[in-house]
Amino acid sequence: MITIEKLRYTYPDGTEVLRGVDLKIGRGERVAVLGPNGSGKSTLFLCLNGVHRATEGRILLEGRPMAYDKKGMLDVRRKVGVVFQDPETQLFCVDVYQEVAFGPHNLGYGKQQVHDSVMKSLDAMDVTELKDRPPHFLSGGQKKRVTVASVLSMSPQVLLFDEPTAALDPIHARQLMEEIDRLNAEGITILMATHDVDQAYAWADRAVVLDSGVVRASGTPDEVFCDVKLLEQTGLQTPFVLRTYRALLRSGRIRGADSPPHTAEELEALIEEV
Amino acid sequence: MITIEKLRYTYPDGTEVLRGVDLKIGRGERVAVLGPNGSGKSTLFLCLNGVHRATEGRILLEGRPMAYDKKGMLDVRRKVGVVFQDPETQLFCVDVYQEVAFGPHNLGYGKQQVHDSVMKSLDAMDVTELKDRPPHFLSGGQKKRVTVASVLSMSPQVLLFDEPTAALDPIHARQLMEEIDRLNAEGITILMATHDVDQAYAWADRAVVLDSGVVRASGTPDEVFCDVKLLEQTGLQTPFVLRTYRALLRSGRIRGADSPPHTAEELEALIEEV
Amino acid sequence: MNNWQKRSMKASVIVSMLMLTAVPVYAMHIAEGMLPIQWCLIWGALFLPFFVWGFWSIKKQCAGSGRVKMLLAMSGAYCFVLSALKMPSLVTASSSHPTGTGLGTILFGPASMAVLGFIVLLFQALLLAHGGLTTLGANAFSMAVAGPFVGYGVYLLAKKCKAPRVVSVFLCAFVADLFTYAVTATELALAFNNAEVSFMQAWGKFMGIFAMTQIPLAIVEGILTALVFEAIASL
Amino acid sequence: MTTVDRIAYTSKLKDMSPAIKAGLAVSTLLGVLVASQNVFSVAVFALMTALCTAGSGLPLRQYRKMCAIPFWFLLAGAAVVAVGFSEAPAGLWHVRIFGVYLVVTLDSLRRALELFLRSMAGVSCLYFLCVTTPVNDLLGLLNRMHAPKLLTELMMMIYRFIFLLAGLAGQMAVAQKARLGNAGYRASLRSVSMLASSVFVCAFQKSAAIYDAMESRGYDGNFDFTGELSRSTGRQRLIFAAYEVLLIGAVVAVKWIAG
Repeated sequence: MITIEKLRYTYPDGTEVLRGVDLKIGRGERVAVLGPNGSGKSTLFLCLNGVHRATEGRILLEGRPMAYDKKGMLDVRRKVGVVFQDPETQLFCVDVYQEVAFGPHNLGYGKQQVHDSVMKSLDAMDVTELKDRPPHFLSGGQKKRVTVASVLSMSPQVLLFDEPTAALDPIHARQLMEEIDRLNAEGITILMATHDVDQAYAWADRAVVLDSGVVRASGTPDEVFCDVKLLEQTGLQTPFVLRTYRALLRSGRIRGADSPPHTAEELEALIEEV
Repeated sequence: MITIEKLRYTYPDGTEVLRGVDLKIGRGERVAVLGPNGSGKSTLFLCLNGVHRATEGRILLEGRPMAYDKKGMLDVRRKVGVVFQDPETQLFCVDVYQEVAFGPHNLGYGKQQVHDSVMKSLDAMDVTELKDRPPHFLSGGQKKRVTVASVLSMSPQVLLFDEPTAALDPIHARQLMEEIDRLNAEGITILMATHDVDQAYAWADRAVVLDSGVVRASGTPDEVFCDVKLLEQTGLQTPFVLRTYRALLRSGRIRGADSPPHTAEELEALIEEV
Repeated sequence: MNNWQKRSMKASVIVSMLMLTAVPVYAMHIAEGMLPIQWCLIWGALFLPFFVWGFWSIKKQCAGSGRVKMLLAMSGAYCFVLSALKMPSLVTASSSHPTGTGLGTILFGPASMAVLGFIVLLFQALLLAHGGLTTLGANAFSMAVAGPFVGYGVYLLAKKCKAPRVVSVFLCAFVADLFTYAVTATELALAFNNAEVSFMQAWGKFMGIFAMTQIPLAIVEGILTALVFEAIASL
Repeated sequence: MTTVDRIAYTSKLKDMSPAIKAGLAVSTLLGVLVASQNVFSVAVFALMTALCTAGSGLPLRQYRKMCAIPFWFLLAGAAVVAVGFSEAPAGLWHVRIFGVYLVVTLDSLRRALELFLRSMAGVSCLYFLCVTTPVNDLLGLLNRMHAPKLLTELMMMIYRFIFLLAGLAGQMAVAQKARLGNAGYRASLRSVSMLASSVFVCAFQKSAAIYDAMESRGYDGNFDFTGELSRSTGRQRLIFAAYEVLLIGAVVAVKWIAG
């Protein structure tokens, strides 16, 4: 789906944030992007969406290099949607309907088509009844859902989420993660920048560790989180489930499973297994 | 230290956020305040600091009811400091030194006394070398530390933290929690609003569950997190460590400890104990 | 046409194109060092009474309420950010900037704008090197006094004539923008006339350039301000 | 905007007394205007360039980039001044448009050159102040000079809020771009107007939040400059005085020679 080759990006003020990123992402994958603040996660997302233009290297979308002309950008931004961390800076219309219609409108859809895609994505994110409210006065959880709907209405094939659950309470965080899973089940490729190793370990097909603008590791969560040296160097902690599982194995209290548990539920099942 | 009696607060626009809060907090306690968004955590903090004036009920500070005259307010704000969730809206001075000096200055300290308290709290939060920088040159982690320093410089006896680690990466979150523990060790009472049950379970002396403006539960983390019905009603999850510990006990894989483990380390130790 | 003339033609075309591209981006204000010292002093002296008036008006508004002060500061910062917004420009591929005074005037009144505009201009000089310290008086007089007062007058007049709000707001911003530049052209013409070029000729020169570049921009700023105002009012 | 600010904070002369730096910049600026002589302008430009680069540590490349914008703009401005009108062909160069001759004479060219050099010298003085002195030092200086408290207070808050709102506007512009807000002229205009109104709403929401935060630290409606300004040393004051004498002398001399 996406191939990133030797991608470099330097901000106009001279700070080089991406220093040669190489990465391949398959269609329908769930990718967790980990790394400390300032490691380049957000910048990478903006490059993938064409907002930042690669200083060096290139990005291929479905095998074709990204074109930075008008038509190419229209295509890239339709295919790749970004949900930013702070919903505050992503909402700028007078009401929720307009907000969600902004993307489709700019894609040049006809009136009926705009309406249909707006209603569909409002419905998908369960915010239809908010459609006439001004977005600035919604609660945090509602704002977040509206921002997702506003990107969804452009029917993207890839969705980039920057810390989607950071400011949400557990109930809303869980709801949002369920929506994300549902979108993924419909075939949308998901990239998610996160600080939460437990979440990444439980959720992702693939974990990518970014550090100082380069990819330090990319593989299944099992591969990445078993690399003790890597975790130490990048300041990541071992996910809780994995850590406990290992302690149980070491002390011989359980037998090893075919694949290590990834969620609390799986660990619990393993413990209670006869 | 703090006694809250039947506290009610209604915003000028008519929404009643606190509907009779009763709570007692002892000197030097570490209190985790849990509850979904909109349950009244932030409003409670603003009442404790005197920014919002109780509509009904009262707050006693060291046994004396809060006075809302000028002298009383200055006293309350010296004793109780708030660190808000978004450092961006808490920083408004042209540089870090003035930011941290703002509180002591308002307390009417003399020039030398202002200087001393500023330097002391800059040092305590390890941000002395940033003192001439304007806030827009700071990183997220630095901003957070500066906001803590700016409250610390008023030598408060109680510190209220609203989601202190929400926007921080794991390394900075850990550092901040260490600083908070150090302040607590020096005798400062800490209240922390958080969504993270694992953190609350591991850290707090007392967990308070707020829901729709009333205190649903207040007790040791063991008491609160064992109340399955409460957790269900308020949408809180069982902390990871507790859940795994229980599964291990149920299946007879470990013997019960005197007190259940609260952190991953404690659980690991328990598992590896002979 | 001989060779020399052809070359001069080419040169003049290049020079005027240079002016067309450089002027709208940077001509918001008179640059540092452009005005002779006597004109710096004169415009400074003319601005001063408006500044004092605005200052007292602000002081009265702020009395006893920190919140009002905070709102005024936020408004000043907003005017700065608005004036630094890249505005899609009709004339060339380059973008240009609104003056932001039209919106500020309707929201906060022309008297407060004299003070807020002055602070915004000072920060533009210090942070963006737009305008300058010695030309602060002249720039403040055109952007923070002349534009806002005339724009506000037009706004009141349009309201009195029962014009729809969109139209009054548009006219206010449009006129405030244009009048700012008309006064700037006057300030330049007063400083740069001599035996060879009379005041009227100099004025014609500067106005000619501003008219070419600024009328379309003033229209865009008017539309923009009307859209923004409608959006704010609908909340 | 952030760039100039950042340069000032990394200047080698940052810790020099802001009074001395501001005095130096403003007095030289006035000298340039009063003298209004090419030799003097060029000399000042050279001096300020040296102070900005070698003195303050700004790389020459970056200084050149900073000077490029005013250079072209002032060149264009000078060109406008250089052009006069005539009914008949005259001067060094002329062109006929709509029945009048646009002419450039030796005199007008001389005036244009004088204006250009004077302005570039003025800009270099302003740059010296900008790249060596952070804004908060200048605000502190205004405060020490007993500027009205309300004014300095407003300026301090405005300075902070400019960066707050500019950050907000910047993030919002990126979010709009990500949803194709810049596809076409009409979409761009619509986007900018939405951005402007959203920043407005956010500004007011934020100002309420900031006020709460200020109150929680005991704000009672008055806020003072509490920072410390670098004081000048005796040696610096001596050098400054000598420079001022030299400056006045040079202005008088240049005026006298020019008659």
